[in-house]
Amino acid sequence: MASDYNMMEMMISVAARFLEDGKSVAVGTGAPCAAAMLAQKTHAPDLVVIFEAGGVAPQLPEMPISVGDSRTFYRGVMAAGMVDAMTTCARGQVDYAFLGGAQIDKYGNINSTCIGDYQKPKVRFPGSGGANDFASFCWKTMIMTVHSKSRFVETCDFITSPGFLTGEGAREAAGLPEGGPYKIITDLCVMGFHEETKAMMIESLHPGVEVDKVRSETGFELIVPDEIGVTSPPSAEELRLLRDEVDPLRLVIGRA
Amino acid sequence: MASDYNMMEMMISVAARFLEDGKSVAVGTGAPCAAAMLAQKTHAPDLVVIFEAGGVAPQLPEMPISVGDSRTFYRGVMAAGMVDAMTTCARGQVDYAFLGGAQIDKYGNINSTCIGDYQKPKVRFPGSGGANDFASFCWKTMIMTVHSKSRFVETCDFITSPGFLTGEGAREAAGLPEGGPYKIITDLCVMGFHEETKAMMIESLHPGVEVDKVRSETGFELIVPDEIGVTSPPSAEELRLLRDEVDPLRLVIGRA
Amino acid sequence: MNVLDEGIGPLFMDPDPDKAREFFRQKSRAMVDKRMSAKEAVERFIHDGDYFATGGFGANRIPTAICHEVLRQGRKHLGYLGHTTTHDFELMCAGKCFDRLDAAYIVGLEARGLSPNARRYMQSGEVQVADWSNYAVAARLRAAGEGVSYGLTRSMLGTDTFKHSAAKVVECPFTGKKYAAVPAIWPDVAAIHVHYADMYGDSVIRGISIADYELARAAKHLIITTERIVDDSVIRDDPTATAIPFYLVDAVVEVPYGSYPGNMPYLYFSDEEHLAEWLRVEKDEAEFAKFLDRYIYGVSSFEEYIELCGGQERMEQLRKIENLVRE
Amino acid sequence: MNVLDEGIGPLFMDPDPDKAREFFRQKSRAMVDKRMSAKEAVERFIHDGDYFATGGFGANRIPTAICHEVLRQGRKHLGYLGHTTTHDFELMCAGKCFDRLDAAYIVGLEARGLSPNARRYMQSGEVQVADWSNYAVAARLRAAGEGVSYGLTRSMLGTDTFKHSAAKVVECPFTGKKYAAVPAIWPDVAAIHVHYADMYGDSVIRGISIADYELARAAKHLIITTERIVDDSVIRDDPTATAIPFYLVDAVVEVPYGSYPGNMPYLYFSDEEHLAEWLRVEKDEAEFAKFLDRYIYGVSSFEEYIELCGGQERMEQLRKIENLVRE
Repeated sequence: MASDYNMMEMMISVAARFLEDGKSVAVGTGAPCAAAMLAQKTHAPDLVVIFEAGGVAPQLPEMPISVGDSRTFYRGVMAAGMVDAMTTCARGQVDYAFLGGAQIDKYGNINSTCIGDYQKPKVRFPGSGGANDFASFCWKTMIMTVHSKSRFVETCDFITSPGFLTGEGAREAAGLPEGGPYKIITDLCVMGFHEETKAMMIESLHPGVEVDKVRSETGFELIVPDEIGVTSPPSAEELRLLRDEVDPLRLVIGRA
Repeated sequence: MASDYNMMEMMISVAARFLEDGKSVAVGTGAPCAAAMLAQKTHAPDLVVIFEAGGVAPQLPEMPISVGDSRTFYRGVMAAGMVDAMTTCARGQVDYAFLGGAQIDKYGNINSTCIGDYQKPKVRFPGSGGANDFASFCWKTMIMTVHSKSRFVETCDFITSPGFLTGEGAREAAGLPEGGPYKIITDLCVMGFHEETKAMMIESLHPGVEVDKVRSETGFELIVPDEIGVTSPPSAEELRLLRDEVDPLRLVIGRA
Repeated sequence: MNVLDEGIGPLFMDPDPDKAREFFRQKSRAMVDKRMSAKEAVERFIHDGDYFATGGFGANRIPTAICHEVLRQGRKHLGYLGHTTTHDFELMCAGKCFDRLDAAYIVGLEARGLSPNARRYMQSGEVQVADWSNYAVAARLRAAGEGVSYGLTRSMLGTDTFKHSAAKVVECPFTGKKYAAVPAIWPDVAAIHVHYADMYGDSVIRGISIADYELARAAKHLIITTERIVDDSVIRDDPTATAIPFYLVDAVVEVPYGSYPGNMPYLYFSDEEHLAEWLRVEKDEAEFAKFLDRYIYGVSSFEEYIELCGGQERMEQLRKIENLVRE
Repeated sequence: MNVLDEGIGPLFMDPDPDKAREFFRQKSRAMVDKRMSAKEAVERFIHDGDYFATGGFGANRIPTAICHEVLRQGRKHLGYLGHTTTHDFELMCAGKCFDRLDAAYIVGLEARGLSPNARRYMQSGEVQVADWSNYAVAARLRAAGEGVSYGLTRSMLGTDTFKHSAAKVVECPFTGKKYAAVPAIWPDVAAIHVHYADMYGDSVIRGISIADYELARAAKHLIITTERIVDDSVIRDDPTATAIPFYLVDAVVEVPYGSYPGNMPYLYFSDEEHLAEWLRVEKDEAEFAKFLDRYIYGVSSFEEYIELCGGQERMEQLRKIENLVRE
């Protein structure tokens, strides 16, 4: 087991392991893309990568800067368009998607739109982009983020993309298809969602992290099961692949 | 004035004259296609020809056999698909369309589906194909047909494609966009529709044809204005173009 | 939902998008070798009672080899999508393969005339039918591919085509305009013929796509027949050209001249003599039965059919006609 | 029509398909020479108060030259479609050109960070905003291109994105499923950058089309900027490749490097240094004003801008980056 990994490497390695072979994933730039690439190079060679602007199954020569740049369909099997990418999600053929945001609540709802008053916001963020669509359509959505109280909030200022909304039964009531948040991977732990209440719960703590640390960095009551595992850190092979093949320029993983 | 024309040449020449330059027309195989080609070679070089299967503005090397064969996009500016062709009509960018059918009533409604009981018809025809769509979406639809009592009927056994339905205001009430039948060109006469009632009326009689002949070949009461013109027969130039350039194999116009 | 009017036509397929999603959830996205024979593709993916659809436009870029196999393997009680169908429809009627039909264009062969046998079958009362317009069917397929349960069109309104469809009239919540809401349709299986594909199913169509883009995305199972199979590097060299990605595809069948006797743009024109022969022999049921025995039931593969129809020499003639080579 | 819920966001454009049809009825379909300069195209087709949209995806295949002209010609009070916008949005904010905005992706430059000036503008309260998802906007454009007044999506449901949109929740007449009905949008004018086009406007895009297929069919007026103008025989040699036909197009502007500083697939990569410079200078309003004077207001054409940014030498570097030529 390598000990000289950084938290970005940890998060990417953990995320990669959740991506099953023969499935498909809608990715953005950066860490999600790295996770998908790492999965392909380890246990999931048949993982299909789809970009929202239309790129399908590229042989990525390097990290894209944009989900619509030419890398996203470099030697891909198809360079389609946004409608094709999004409807592929809508009809149930995309298994995973990665999302990000400024705020996340305990049901996995995400704010990437604004802080403060909507019409004259204190801070304006990009808005949904394709995130709301992925969160609505894909079977399992994941988030990789740093763990802090300002990010994990009791109530989002604005729900840009749906998690489980208000919990059990709420997606169905709103008319959303089956799906929803699957895993939240932070620099402290891996979290999932309670099968019934759909509230966020700790699944494993990263090596050396205490439950209290997670609690203190979370703005709402987290479900803490009696038994919590320890997240397996990146293996030597995962690190090698990440550093040598996935992100040799260290644009995403930085320097360990 | 040439006198050695046949009725197909007459009908095609008349139809061609109704197609304005700088406009667009959705055509089928045969006579409509010949009319469009003739118009392009006479007064309407900028007439855009669109086929329902997706061909746009081909340089037709010969008459297509099918509205989806390779001639329909031969050196065209775009080989698209049916959705593109039909939505171009739906959003109002196709001016004319030609239709055909086994029965036509006085409001220009057309039957190309069946005679007799629907579930076990006496005669089954192809059905709508794209005709209902053209009749619904295009601004002005035209029909070229032989004139007979069995074809021009009081009531269609089945209304496949809409004319003016039950007359004034009926298209609007049904939810159809503005549009509807424009001209009916037969081997006896040219007919239009009354501005208010939307019922079929004679506009001009072909040379040598009497009103009574038209009446006797029409299964409903036709509006006959006091003044009826005489249809101009094909000019020598129209005949030359039709025979030498549009349809040199005489597949559509036959032998005069 | 206020429904202002509704057709009385039968609705053969469930337009529930969540059931379709559940199906697509299970469908593999693995990039594996999907090459097989037409025989195997039909054995594996077309079953009695399935709802079947064919790509192309009548006698242009149609999956003839799959239709022949459906007849040879004696498939019955299919549902069938009669969308811009001509020779493919003629084939399905020849085998009396279907008893449920969504009809938009059937029994005709465009400028060539009407199929006597298809008319007999359709006039027999044996087939349960709903009528639609061509665009309405395309909109149904498109809705399915979009993962929604209905699409909208302003065509069909006010006509018997609407009345005998399974569409419903709804009102726009913004403008009050009326639309025919047409139910999404996810065919159980479709066959589409393409110019080239790789062994995973990534497929390229040259020329008009007709409604095959939509059909490929709506069909639960998809059989691709292709003029030739290419290395996937050919696909990856020009991903802009790909019309159908591998994850939609279940079977890839290499069938040179696979649209024969139909037209394949850029490669060969339709065999008008053979198509005329079909229409001629269909007039007499006994003669037609012998004809079918000779050309379809009595051969074991599409290659044999091509040989019976003149083989390479005839194909070369059709290539010249297609490419306007005057002799 | 039963409306189950509706967003409170402003609806900037009339979704009446018959008004759009009336416009398109009048629009010429003549195949005429539409070549003109960016200056002329903006003078003729983009007016104060118009609703404007840009193609591409943020800093990929964007019509930069048209955006610069909009700033130089001082267009104000535009409506703007903030769909997958990044550098184009940054430009529109730099000129404070719009005061009505449909936002799906704005103020950000993806992995590059957020635009300080765009954020200032959006936080000023001067802009009336509705929020949407990317697909919802694509569905709005697609509906417009289909000649219908709304489209359907199951995204946005249950969220504040829906609440601050102008969408409405409707029920499927077949299944009872809920959908966000999104109003069709026909922008007054759009600009799209393409790889090549003929002088009539027939245009080819290589690589992903993003939502430009839909935008081209929705826009009332369409300005094409193109890397190069080709003879129409090039188009007619391969009509399968055409994404945008001439009858949709009002102006054809030849602009080599027209997506700079954005990426143009196969031709040149984005100029990350220049884009970073934008983000840096935007932090200080005075410095940003000087920067804009230097690069946009102080030049008379896009060609001058390219020269200021390093001209042919820099373009050659970006070509090598795009094509993975390692030095």
